[in-house]
Amino acid sequence: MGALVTTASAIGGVGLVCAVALALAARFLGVEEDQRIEEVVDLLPGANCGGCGFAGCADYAKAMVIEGAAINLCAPCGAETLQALSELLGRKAEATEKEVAIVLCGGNATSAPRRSAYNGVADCAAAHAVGGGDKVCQYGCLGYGSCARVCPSGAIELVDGLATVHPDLCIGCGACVRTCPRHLIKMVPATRVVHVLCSSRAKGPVVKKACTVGCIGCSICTKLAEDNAIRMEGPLAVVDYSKQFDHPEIAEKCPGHCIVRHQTPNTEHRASLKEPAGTS
Amino acid sequence: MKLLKAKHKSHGGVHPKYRKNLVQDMAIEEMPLPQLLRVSMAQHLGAPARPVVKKGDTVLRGQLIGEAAGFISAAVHAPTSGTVKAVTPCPTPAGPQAPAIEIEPDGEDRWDPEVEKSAAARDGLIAEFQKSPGAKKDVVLGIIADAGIVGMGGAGFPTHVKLSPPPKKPIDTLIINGAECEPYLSSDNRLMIEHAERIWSGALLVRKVLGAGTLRVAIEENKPEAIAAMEKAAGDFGGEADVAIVVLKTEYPQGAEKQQIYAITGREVPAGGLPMDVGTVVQNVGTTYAVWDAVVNARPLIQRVTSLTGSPVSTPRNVLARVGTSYADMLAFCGGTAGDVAKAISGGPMMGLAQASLDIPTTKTTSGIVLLTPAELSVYGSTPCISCGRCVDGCPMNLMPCELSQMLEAEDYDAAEEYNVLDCIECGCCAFQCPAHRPLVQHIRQGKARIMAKRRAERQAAAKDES
Amino acid sequence: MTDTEEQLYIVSSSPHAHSGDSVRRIMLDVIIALLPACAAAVFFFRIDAARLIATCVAACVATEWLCRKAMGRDSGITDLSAVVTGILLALNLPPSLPTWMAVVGSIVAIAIAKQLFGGIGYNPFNPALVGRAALLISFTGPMTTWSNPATLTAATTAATPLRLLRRYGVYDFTPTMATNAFLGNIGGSLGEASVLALLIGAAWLLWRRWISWHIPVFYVGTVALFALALWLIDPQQNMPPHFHVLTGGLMLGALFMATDMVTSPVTKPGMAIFGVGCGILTMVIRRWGGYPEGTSFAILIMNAFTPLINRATRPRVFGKKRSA
Amino acid sequence: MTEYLLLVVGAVLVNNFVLTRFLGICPFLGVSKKLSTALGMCGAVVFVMTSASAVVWLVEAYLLVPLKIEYMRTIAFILVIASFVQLVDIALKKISPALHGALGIFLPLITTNCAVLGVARLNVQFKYGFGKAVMFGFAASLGFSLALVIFTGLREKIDRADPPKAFQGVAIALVTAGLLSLAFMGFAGLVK
Repeated sequence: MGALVTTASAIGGVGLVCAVALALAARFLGVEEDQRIEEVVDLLPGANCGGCGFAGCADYAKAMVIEGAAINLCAPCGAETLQALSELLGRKAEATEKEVAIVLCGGNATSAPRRSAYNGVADCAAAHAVGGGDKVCQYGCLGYGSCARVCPSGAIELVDGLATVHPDLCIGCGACVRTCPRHLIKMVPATRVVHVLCSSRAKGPVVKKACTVGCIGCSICTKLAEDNAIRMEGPLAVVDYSKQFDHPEIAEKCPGHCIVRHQTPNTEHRASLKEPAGTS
Repeated sequence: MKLLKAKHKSHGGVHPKYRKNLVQDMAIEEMPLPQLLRVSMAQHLGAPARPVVKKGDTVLRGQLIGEAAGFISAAVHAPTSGTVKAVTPCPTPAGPQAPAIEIEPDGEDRWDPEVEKSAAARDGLIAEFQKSPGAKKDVVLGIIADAGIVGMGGAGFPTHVKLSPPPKKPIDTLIINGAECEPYLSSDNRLMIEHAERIWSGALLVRKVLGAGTLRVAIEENKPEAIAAMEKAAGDFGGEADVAIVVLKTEYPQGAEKQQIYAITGREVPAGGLPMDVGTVVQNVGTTYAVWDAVVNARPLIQRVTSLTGSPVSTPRNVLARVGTSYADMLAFCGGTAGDVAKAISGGPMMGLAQASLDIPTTKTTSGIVLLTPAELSVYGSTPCISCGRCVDGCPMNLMPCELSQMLEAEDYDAAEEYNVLDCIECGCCAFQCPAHRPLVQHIRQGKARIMAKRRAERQAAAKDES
Repeated sequence: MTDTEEQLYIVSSSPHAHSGDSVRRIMLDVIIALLPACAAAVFFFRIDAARLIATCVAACVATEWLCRKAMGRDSGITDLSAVVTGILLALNLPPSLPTWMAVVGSIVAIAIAKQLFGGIGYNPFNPALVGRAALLISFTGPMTTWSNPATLTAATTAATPLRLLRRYGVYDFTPTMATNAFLGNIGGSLGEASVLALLIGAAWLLWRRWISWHIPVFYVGTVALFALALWLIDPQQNMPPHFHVLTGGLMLGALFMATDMVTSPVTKPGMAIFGVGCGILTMVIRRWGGYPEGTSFAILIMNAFTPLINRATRPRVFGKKRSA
Repeated sequence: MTEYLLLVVGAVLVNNFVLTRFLGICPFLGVSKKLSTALGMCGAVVFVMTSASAVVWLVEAYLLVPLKIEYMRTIAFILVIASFVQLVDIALKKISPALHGALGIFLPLITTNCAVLGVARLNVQFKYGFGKAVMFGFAASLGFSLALVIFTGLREKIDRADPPKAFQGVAIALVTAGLLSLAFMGFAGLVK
């Protein structure tokens, strides 16, 4: 019994001394920190995609808590996360419409020929910087997959030398949009069904030489689309994505074969994140 | 005339196969006018020129067809008389398309009367300029600007800008660069052999404009004929003080601005700085010739000497052709090809730009067109770096290309910036030697582009924050 | 121009010229440079030398091929680097070593020290040295049993000069012994023996510019100075400097192992530091350590420092102030 | 003097805490990605190990031994070490928040770091006096620092390497640590 008391009091004493020392240290050296930052970090998806405009999720969390940044900037976050953020921070925000990336080019290895044999770093920006790219078309997808490499959710696949987004995997962060040296990728509302898959600003005859599925600027589609939902920007037909529209025959009527019409719009958010890199 | 040896030796450098023998003894030949000329508006660094003619206009040789669009820009003139067929985008040697004016020559090659009129008044002007350089300096600079003269060594920096350093940066040394260290090319060499006197006159004019004391002409020792010609011609300018030819050791890149300044003066251009920061201006011999032609004969820059060479070329030649002649037409003038062509390079093999096609017009900066056979090719691979250190030994800027390339492969831009990637002059000494055939220069170029883009974005963000 | 793929011009970033050097050419040169040492080894140790060299080369190449195959990558054996590793490993082995041990060493060298990291260029440590160190630690007995050169007596076991030193303390290193050590007429590992053959080979590499003089000179110089200092302090306790320079694996290490480009610094000042470090460590281990020979461990330890040395000896960039 | 020198050489080179005793592997792998962070970690470990050796020695000599409760050693040691680490944690947060952020989870992990506990227990095992105990703690932490700095340099090279998939990341780092360990075996016998 005596031994037990000795032991307990000795260890307890050591503990007490340590505790007092720590308490003093905390008192004089302590730094205040808002606990909510960590809670917010836990709510965010942790993909660190940078789509919100901040350097990763932790940075955005800090900005939300301390600087009062808007809480609806995270594209990969679903409605529940937004709700949770709203409750935690006591601020309200409208959920933004879900957007997915789309590559506005249809020129794959068969339809859009190459003009030279590129030898060098397999990266779109690099290939583009060497003599303006190795495709005849000066605007089309080079197919070296830079967008696929930056996609945090593995939603972009190279299909026959053409970058193709799987809309159901896309988390809407926009990393690919920022990467594409030819600015072919656009974030569009997931509910849109009609797309002009061409970004060439060249005139019709030039496009025809460069690609079998390019927009030749005939403007037939602009007449089919009501409410100016497709308009001509120079020689290129451009979809106005602020408008919801559909036309059952629009794809067949395009003589350039560059308009696609998806039968089932993608509204479901089935994000399957790749394992985030760099966690211990 | 004294022949000086270079006093200093900058780090690194390589000795590629020069193969100058293909064209160095071929006299400059003027090429007949082609069927069509496409004159690009983007032949220089800076803003492309603004077209001032439209489809259907008739133009005369030497007439202004594109005006400078800003301070760092250059005027463009009609290379011959004829009709404007179109103003349309056209590929440039660097790749991206730029507006170009297509001219169908009428075959008469009539000079713009304005040119002939002002040429008549030039003798008087030059005499006045010699008497009081200060007063007439701006007039001469204006002539150089109006003639659309740009650096003809490759970069195409507008010459009038280069010759107008801010008053805070006095220039004491002018170096005329006749090193032509790029393998294969011989256009500057021929120009010095055939027009030494004109180059000297041009150089003396430029020196007067700059108010510099020292004038050096730098020539690599593998061009003895050019050295002899320049030396002989210098005799005519006996009275000039502090003028000399510097004979450089044959080594690539002796023609690179910073390395040449160091070799001759021992001054190091500070990182991120310009030659004028050390009181020096370097001017290519071709540009110097163009200055002479513009000031003395009132002729704008509408033609240049281009070495068309390489083993697949039937008859390699030094061609004097109008700006806007297509590469294909030039090749036809040289008898076409004999053998397979695997690569077509605009410029020399070390820093030139590979072309996807020969259907592309020449510019003021096309110093050479080099064709390579499949056997002469070196193919880049992505094999790992074996740390042999040859690139470190060879780098004239004293960088570590092997480290930089691996950092950039791993997209570690901050580390690359810390390792001074932005100081790279892209001379290619590293990739030339790399036994693993790594695309070192391309990695570095990409990295530089990314870092510059990031800096621009940061500057913009900072500007937005302030407003 | 037609549109067929074959006739498209090749487009790449500059430069478009190349010196023509290749990794394979480097390896070929190293093999050529090692031939005199191999010949000397076969001359002095006869069939044992041939057996070990053949075994190691074959095992290294086979391991390399198998590893590349297992990893689903291009076969790397055409760059000849496995052959180099094999020869170097063999030169680091005592002539009487059983064949199977040589095979184990080769497997460790190629599979663990090299291919696990992704193959040539990625390995932080010299593969041949890792193979040797692993064998030395695992099979200390056979790795330190030396047979005399066939040119000497028929005695089956002998002691290397460094072993003698360890066992009996300082002895008189006569000029005859020094000459024998220089020519290779002594006991030791295959490649430790003939300093002359190693120098001839290294001269080839120097002439081909694949190694620079910095590492060997600073390495051997440091060993000589260190040994000289010790010898001057107390000649009774220490051997003279030329003993340390001529015996053991120092020359093989300094000329061929420490100069391995993948695992040594790329800058000249870095190479000097690397050489000095190797020299100090070699002498510390020889003089005070548990192993009679410190060359391989010294080089392995300095291999680990190589990235730090590279970082610390970054050259001053043209146009930048020294302090920046 | 020679005695202390041998102690240091022994703890830094021959029986390096990380490479020979295999203690403190966790921060060794975790904080070896950037040199600046690694150096910060070295500083923290040197401080904690040296001062913990001293305090723990006092606890052992003046508390546990007199009270004959040596069996409580581990608990008492951990208590003291944990408090020390917490102290460093608080101080670091105040002095250098950037370093604090970079060290992250590994700072609190020193608490349960076997290297710190190991040095305390070895001090008892070797029956070192106070001076030697502190010296040993200091030398051991220097050994840790040496290994960590070397490894950080190597890590840069390995991170750019291209190992087979199964060996990417920590696996290849451990292989490298093993090879480094192999190299350090060359120091065996320096101190008998």
